[in-house]
Amino acid sequence: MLHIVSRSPFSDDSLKSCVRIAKKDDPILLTEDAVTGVMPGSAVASLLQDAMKSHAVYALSADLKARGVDRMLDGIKVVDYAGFVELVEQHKPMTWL
Amino acid sequence: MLHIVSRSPFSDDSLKSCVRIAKKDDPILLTEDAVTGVMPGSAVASLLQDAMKSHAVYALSADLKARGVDRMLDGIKVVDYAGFVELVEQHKPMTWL
Amino acid sequence: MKIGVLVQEGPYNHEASDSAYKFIEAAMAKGHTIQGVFFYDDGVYNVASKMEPPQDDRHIAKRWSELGAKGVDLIVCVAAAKRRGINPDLIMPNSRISGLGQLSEMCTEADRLITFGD
Amino acid sequence: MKIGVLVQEGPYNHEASDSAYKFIEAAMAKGHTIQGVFFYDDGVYNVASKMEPPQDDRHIAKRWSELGAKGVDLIVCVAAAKRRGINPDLIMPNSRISGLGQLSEMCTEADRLITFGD
Amino acid sequence: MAKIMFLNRKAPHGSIYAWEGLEVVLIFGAFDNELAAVYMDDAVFSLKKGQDTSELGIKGFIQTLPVLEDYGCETILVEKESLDARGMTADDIAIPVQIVDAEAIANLMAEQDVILPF
Amino acid sequence: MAKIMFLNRKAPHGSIYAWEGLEVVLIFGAFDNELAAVYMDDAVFSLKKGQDTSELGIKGFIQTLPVLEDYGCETILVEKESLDARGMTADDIAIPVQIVDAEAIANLMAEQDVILPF
Repeated sequence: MLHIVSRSPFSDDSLKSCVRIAKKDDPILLTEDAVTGVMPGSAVASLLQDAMKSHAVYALSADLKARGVDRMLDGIKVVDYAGFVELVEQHKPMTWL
Repeated sequence: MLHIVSRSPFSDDSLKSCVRIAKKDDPILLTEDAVTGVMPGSAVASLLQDAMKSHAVYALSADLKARGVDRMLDGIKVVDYAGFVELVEQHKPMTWL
Repeated sequence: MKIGVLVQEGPYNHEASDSAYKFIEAAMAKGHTIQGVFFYDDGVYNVASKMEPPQDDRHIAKRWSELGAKGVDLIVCVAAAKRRGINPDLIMPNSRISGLGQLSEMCTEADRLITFGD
Repeated sequence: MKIGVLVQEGPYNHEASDSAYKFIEAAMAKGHTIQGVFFYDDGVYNVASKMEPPQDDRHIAKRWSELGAKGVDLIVCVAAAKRRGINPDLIMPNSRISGLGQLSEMCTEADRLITFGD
Repeated sequence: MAKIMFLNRKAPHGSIYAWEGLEVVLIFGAFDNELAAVYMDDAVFSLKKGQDTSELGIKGFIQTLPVLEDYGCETILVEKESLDARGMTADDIAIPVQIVDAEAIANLMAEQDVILPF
Repeated sequence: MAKIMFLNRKAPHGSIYAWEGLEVVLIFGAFDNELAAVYMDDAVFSLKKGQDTSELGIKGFIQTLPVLEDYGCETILVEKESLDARGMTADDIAIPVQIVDAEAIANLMAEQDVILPF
């Protein structure tokens, strides 16, 4: 299963719930405002670093660029929309609203 | 100034930001989903208890009833819409979206 | 007191619209004057005239229009409305389309300005 | 693969609508079939035919309609639409109004069902 | 036939999501699907005993919740951690449900064909 | 004349709030008001250097941010705690602002006639 999170992890609890529920090795894709979470040194860095021990964590490039996110935690993988589609080919998607 | 918070304090950061910014003695009114925070023993109980040391905290009765909130932290004051209007008569309102 | 109201969310999807309406009702019952209601962002959908909610549900647009009939100035933001397909032919009686300047005026003239959004 | 798409938010107010569109574009470019796009809740506003966004902005309804012209089935939830004042006269060409049964069918027939909301 | 899960995370009444998450069950139940509903995070309030929406002037949940079982959604899971965080217990829940931990939800999720979030 | 503060808390692009919070400045600046803008919580990303929205196909902020000063909004406060929590520093901010603590924001707020949240 592919877990898609679109809301900012600073103001919303969806990333936290996703990480709590997601099964080991399920990938997590950050889109829209959720990509703000990947900057190093933030209040959600440890949540994401822990998540990366059990999950591949992706961030959508169009959304990263739109928000000027110019640095990332080690281990975050960047995908474009074609990569997003590939993830959906490989896994059933679930969106955390 | 009257601080109005309408979003759930469990999923959203608006109550936390409101409490951080509100000046001593400014009242805080919880409406809509924010009233879910007043139940005793919850994860936001200490945030509200701390807030009540510096602020009067109100909750809107129509919203409490709609969500079946049948028990509350000590010190929370319940107001109806007429009471909401009175708070706005006494203070300039600011809504935490 | 003169109270101005800003509504930033659409009907049914968010409680903001209901909360604004109930607040206005209570304020008028206490003798306050509603300086105006400004619908911004998705708020412009509030007075869409073609709404047909289920019979056992509230009719949000009609409710606003009835408030307008009582003299409350209902102002729909022109830019937000155009973008969303709301034009003068598609809004309820007793509401009007105008610009953000009206909101600025409301801020200057009202004793209180209260926002309902999400 | 056959991919179904559920859109739960309206245009301009939330990125969900843009994200859905970009995802569909990319999926089609990879040769996937879009089983349909179901507009639910505020999502029904996406194909409002009277939209007039600023000239330098994207025209979301037109973009959806063009996708419909390419054969993508654009389905607007009838109950959500009625409630919000969206009727058959007010939706874009190549979109249609139908019931939640269509979403159920999409869930059964598509290989993947992806939701965009907020 | 598909295995479909409705994953509810939003508080009731503040937005229409929780309500629409019940509406879908009414329709999906008429088709030959295997349905499950999960209530976690703020959505546990959708199942709270004693909800009275008459003052808000909107339709309540309490009358509608039985549709879950009546319409063939026999698996209803509530996350214990979400209850705990909100100061709630099994006694607060208005209908028969299974109170489970995150792992049980994850396991049921993994079996689904489609998950629809509300 | 009124003292009006725009209090921005939402992330840019995911919803239109941040954008509309800039649009109001364009209009309000034409009137004789004393304007101030606060950026806190996720809204600090609205001021982030290097935003490029071309792939999203939406208008960017970077070109528009100077409207704040050009249109008479001379006081622009950014909350330090919000920057810290997001791993950002003064170097990340695209326009001249004052980086302050919560108390400074509270003090400026207390002087306002109206606060409009976005």
